[in-house]
Amino acid sequence: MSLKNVLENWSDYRKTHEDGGHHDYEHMWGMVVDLNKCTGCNACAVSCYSENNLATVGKEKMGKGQGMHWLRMERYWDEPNVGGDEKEFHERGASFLPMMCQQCNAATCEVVCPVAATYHTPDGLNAQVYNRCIGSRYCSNNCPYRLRYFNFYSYYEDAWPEPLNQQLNPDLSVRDKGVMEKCTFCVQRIRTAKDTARREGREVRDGDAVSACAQSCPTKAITFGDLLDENAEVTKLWKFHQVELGKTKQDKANKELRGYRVLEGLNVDPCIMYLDRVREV
Amino acid sequence: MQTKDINENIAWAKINTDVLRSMENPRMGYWIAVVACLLMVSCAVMAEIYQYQVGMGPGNLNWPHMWDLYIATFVFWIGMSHSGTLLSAILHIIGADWRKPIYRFAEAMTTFSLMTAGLFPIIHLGRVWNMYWVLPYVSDRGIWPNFRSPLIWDAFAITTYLTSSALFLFIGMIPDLAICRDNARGWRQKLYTVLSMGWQGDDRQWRNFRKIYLLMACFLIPLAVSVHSIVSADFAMSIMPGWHITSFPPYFVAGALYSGCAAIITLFIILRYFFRFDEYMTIPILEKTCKLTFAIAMVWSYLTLIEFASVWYGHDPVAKEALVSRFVGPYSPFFWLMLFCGIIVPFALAVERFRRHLPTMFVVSILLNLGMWLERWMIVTPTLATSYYPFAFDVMWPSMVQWAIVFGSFGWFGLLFLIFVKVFPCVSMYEVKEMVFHRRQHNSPEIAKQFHRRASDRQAGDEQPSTGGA
Amino acid sequence: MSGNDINRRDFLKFMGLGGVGAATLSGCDMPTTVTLEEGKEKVVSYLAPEEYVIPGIGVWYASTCQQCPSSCGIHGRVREGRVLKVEGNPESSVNGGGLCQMAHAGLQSHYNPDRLRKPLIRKGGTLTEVSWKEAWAVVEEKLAASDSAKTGWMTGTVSGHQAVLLDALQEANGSNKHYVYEAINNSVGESVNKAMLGEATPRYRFDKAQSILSFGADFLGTWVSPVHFSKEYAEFRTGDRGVLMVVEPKMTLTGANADFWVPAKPGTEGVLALGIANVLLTKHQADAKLLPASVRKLISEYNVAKVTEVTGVGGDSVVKITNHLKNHAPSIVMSGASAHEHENGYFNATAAMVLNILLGNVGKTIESSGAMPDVKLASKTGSSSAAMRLAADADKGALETLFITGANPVFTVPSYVGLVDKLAKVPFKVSLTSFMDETAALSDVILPLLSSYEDWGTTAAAYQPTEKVIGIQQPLMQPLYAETKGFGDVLLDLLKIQGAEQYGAYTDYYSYLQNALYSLPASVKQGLSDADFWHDSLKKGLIKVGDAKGSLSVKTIDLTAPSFEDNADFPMVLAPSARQGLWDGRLANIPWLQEAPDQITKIFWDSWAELHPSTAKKFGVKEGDVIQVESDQGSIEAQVYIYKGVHPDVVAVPMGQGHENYGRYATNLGVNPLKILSPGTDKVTGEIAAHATRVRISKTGKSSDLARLGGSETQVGRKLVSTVSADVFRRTEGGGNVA
Amino acid sequence: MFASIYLTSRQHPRGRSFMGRGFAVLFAMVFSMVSLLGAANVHAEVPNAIPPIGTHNGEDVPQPIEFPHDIHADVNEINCMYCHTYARRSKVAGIPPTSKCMGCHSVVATDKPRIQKLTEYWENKQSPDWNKVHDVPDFVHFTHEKHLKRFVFENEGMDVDNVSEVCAFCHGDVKKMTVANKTKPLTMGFCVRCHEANDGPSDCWKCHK
Repeated sequence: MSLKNVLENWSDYRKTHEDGGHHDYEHMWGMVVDLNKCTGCNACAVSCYSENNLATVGKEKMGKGQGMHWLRMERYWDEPNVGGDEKEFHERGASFLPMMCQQCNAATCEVVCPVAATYHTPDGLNAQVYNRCIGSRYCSNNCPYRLRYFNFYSYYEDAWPEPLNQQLNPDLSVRDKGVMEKCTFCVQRIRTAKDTARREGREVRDGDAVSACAQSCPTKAITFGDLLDENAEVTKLWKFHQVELGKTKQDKANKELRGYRVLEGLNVDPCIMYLDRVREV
Repeated sequence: MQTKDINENIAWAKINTDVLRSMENPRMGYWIAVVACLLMVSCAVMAEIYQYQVGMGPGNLNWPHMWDLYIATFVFWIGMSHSGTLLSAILHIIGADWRKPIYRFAEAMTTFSLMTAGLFPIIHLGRVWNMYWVLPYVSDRGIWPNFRSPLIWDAFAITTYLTSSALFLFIGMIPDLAICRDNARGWRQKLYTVLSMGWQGDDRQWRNFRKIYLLMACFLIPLAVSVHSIVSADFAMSIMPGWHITSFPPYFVAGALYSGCAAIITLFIILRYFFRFDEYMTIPILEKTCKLTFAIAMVWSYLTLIEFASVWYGHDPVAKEALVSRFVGPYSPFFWLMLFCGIIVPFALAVERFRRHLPTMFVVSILLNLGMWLERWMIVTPTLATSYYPFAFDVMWPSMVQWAIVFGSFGWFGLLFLIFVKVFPCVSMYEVKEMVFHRRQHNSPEIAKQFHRRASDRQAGDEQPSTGGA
Repeated sequence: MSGNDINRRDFLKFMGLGGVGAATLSGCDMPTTVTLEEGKEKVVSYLAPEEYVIPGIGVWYASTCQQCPSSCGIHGRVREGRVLKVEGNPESSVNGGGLCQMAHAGLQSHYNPDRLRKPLIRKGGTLTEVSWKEAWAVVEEKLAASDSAKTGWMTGTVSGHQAVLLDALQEANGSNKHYVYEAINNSVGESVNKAMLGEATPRYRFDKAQSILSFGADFLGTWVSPVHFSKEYAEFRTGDRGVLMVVEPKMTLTGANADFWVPAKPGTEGVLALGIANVLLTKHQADAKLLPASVRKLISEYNVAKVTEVTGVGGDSVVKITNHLKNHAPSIVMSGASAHEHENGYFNATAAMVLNILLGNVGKTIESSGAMPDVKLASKTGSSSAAMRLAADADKGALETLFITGANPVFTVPSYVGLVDKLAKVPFKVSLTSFMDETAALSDVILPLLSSYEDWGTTAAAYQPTEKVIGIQQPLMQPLYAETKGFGDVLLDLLKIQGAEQYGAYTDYYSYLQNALYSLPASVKQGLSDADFWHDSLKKGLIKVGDAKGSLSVKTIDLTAPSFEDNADFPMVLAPSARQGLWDGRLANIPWLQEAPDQITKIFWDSWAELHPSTAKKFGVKEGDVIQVESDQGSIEAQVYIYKGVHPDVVAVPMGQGHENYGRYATNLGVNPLKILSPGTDKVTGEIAAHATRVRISKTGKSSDLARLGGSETQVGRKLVSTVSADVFRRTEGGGNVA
Repeated sequence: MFASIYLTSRQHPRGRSFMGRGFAVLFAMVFSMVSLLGAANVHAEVPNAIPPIGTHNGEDVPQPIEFPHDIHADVNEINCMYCHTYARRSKVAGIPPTSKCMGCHSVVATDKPRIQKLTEYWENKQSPDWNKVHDVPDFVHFTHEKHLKRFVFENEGMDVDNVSEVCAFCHGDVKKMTVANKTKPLTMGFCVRCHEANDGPSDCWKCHK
């Protein structure tokens, strides 16, 4: 963020909290996670590990809460708006929730970074520039979803003993100690998609860029796409479920539609819409 | 029972000799203290080197506990720094002259605690070697820090406060440095010659001196208040329950003055005991300080309760949760201890018998500061332990690495202070003389009359009640 | 892709890490190392690349996953000669674009630092590294000396042309000793299906079904073809959403997704099935004529009261399940490991199938899946009884030579079988494997195989309902280690030793395979020339071999009333649950899978014991306490995880951990429940009754925090996962009005 | 320093007009600095482009074969992209495959020692291990393709034969070298200034990964 940038886009920075972020974006990458389809099988998480050079930190450090799980498959035993917790068994199974960076339009992490290592790209992505990060860790403190992970050690030293390191993805860097990192919506894939499109002299089409989690999901519970692209599957889903960006509370014509955004009321304006889990009750 | 702030019959020469004596030939106790401090510091240094090599992991920092003791202690030291400004600037402006014998070391405390506090944001960085990136320096990359981040405001605020308070300390010392110069030999003389900047104590110098001193005082007061408000912004500007609280700026400022005063009492007693400053750091002055502390303590307690109340009646479920978890959660023992030290203990200050009993006051003041340190910790950690996101709930206890560095910071502060008391007069001689003089003229009208006449007309050669030189 | 082998190999030329493909440090470290010094990094140039190979641009190649027997199609992203990522092959009818975590982790099997790089032979008791030549010389010599008729092969699931070659080899040996062993199998189910419907793996029409009742068939996790069923499950749940009911002792991934999950006393699933049948007949006027009188009689004995008494499942639950089955017809009833692996496992599976018959699902939601046109290529699915047979044969000296590949019986076979001692009686044992494991450690020669990303091969998935395909397994990169060889190549060499002259012509397995595909029937080749067909197959990663659709009809039904006895000193039952991730333990050496938390408990890098709160209360243990689980065969210790997803009489300990010799990531981690299984096999099929072991638990006094991901197990009132009723869903998104 | 940074992009020939007398001194200073930085050799051949400014004197990098760029690119006027053929299609320019070298050198200058060395490599079916000269840190995403598009293929009035001038922006005058060595800093500042001057993207994630 150059000074010029701040001054010129100051109104934008202020606006973020009112309208749904900047709509003069080139793209607005967004996602839909259908909790009715999600089986909690964890394929997305491992896919993320292999795509994004995530280090495995081992039992002890993982137990200490120093792991690097960008996409974490959460599991809850209670069902707040259905009840039945007093039953003898978990009769309706578990509630799974894949949680990756919500790419908020009014991201709380961005404002507090002292060196602007995290900022919003013209693609509507919440970027993290690793080599600019000085590790004040304020962003992670200020993320209501706790979706930012810190390199507490030089994990790369032990995580990829020869020849495991040959699997590392050259399209993004390997992070060293003292750097904050998080889900990037597989920005390297988006970049590739845009380059290819440019090479072929066309616009980026829906499906050109697919995040690793979305691509590997066995039930196709995750849909990834450009929310500014009218014909994109993801846009249709948002429309269908009458969920809009830039709102702290969705006023739906049909109250029964499933779409919702996690902790939407905080006005961070996340770009991931979740669809209610469904059970026979 | 001593009732006067100071004995006005005390000879000015004696004042000089007493104070200067305190600066000379350190005794055994002094060296022991120095060694102790050095040891503490070396602990911290080793810990920091380890951390620098390995990363932030060994401190037990984790997800979601990204901040812990470092930031808490940082806030603590910043708070400590406010006392000096309070005594030297605020009391100076409202003309409470009992401050005069004790403001000097209070001010030194300000500078040194700032120098300690400043270390912590650096220590807590994941990549210390890039810390200069927070400064808006011109680079050919054309990139700048993020001016929206409270951490940047911190950087500015603290550096400003440090420079100005150091300057204030120095300016206030000039006349005394002149005295030292006149009485010192060897390297000391050279040093003081340079530092006293050719102070002769003549009329012009005194006038300018008064002007600038007043000016600095006026400048420092809003600065001090703003600094801790900005520090509070680190928390208040975030959206975390238990941090995002409107009343934080005043709350922090009150807390700062509180811990500062407590620290003054501690040092007051120490100095009085070791340097035999009984005639200058008198019980009545201690009592006044205690009363002041008590008043601030009450303000702070009130703000604390207000904070709880506003959260409780605010009906934000998450914030409420965070509050409740402070009372009953895993960290609750420390929280209750904090409340005890911060709200109950100060009532000892309201009892005259305690106020006049040095050992008691010593313990009390330590307890108060413990409370204030805990307060900072209890702001930082419980919030991170339970905030918006259940999946990230976690209880974390800091490791030796963190403790060592926190521990060492006290050694560092102590070291600086020990050096100070041997190199500079920790009691302001000329102001004590002033104070004595004022008391005298207050008591005997003829002196007053004589003084007033003298003050009104300006004839060269008139003998001025010289405070400098002597 | 060019068929020219030389070019291809060169294309796969591996580019050094220093090259354009560098993914080394992001300078995010000490300032000194950020500065770049010219000439410090090497950049390797190609010798003679193909036109479209461009450094810096990844290319996707199709292959087939070998991580578990269900053989999904994969695409591997290759850049600078290194495979970096795998994704599902959308063309594959098995997984259709999706993949499970185990498949993704195939990368770490391939690049695993503990892979064997050179052959080992036993010299004076210890295994020592030698060159392939040397090792092979030993093999040849031993084979020459031994009676080829006494040559045995123990493999995991094999299919495709490897299977063909293996059969040919055994034929040449004049031996029929081929033990196909899988610890996680559906063997009981298969034999029941075969007996009752005439087809081992019929097709389950999730898309047609409106409700599914599963007796421990973890089809989303470990049953038959998880990714395929996940795909189907998604369809099943969309539109007019189907109802999923699961009956199992411990909550599996499938159970975690159930609308109604209820545990029955282990082993009594069959009785519950009959109970449901009973209700169907009495309350819902199900067509009784579908069942023979004997069965009807047996069913009539199991009224709700009795069922409740035997199974411990409340009458209301029985009725609830029945209603769902009835109201959401058509339905599917499945049964899996936790129901099969009992002494009356066959009965349980049969009872489940009886329900299908009674509900008229056969032919409606359970169809014939046809058969491979070329039976020789079809998959040989594994069973645990194979291991018992091996043990027996080894014991009575029927084996002189034993080749072991794709299986680790020493780890997965219960210790009461005494496999180790019995294998010791086999004079010459050869392990073909990529990793040192418990079994390999016992063998005399270890021949390191190529990883599945370096090897050629074809596979035919055991369960491929919609269309029969041969999955092509082609190298995604050049072999990492020179002293390793492909499975097919080894088979060919062995055949040459046996002097099977028709194989002498082939220089290597690659050429054999090419030839074999050329010689496929013209109908399969769709009139393409050999070369084009070859390239086309490699491009797609699979060959559609057409489909011989059959039809299902109910053959015999034989049910015999089971009997259950309690055991006072071993009051509880051990459930050695399979978990998707480590599988049967073969994937325990993959850091990603170790670090990926278990789906249900969220525990990583460890074993644990699951208890129901009431049980925990009874024994006074709390989460994290270490308990001892003791059977008559021994005992294991594990930390307790307490939740309401397990039967009060059951203690569930997952398989996969507890390796003694399986590389740096798996060794000495957790415990292996299979070790303490007590004797017992299914009466009919002889499958190991793994879920029938009776145990008692006791506190050890030790306790520590569970290595578990996540703080709170509940949402503490935040709206994170909100649940709506299926009726609402059907209103809004059912009946075709989907986004 | 400040001045040189914030005026370099402006004091380019095309931006000269506003240089009032007030700027004279400053300009002189800046210009001297700039010329020190080696901006003297402005490449006029490339239209609509302001070449980046800055020099670096890299040490000579030993190579298995001392490849003479001057003979190929200068004397024989072979287009850079003939050998570095990936440049226009990929992020990396790539080192030509040995087969390409042999394409000519199986007949051309076969008697020269360097060629014989090359032939040796070719016959042992291996390619030389070249040492990397121009390298950017691994957290940087630089693509040759895009830069060539901007300055060559999608550049109004640009003659592809002059592509070497564009290469020279960052690789220096390789034409005049035998074995290439680094003559441009390739630091972030170097990139940023050029991006500002030629309105390249300023988004961090365009170049950082």
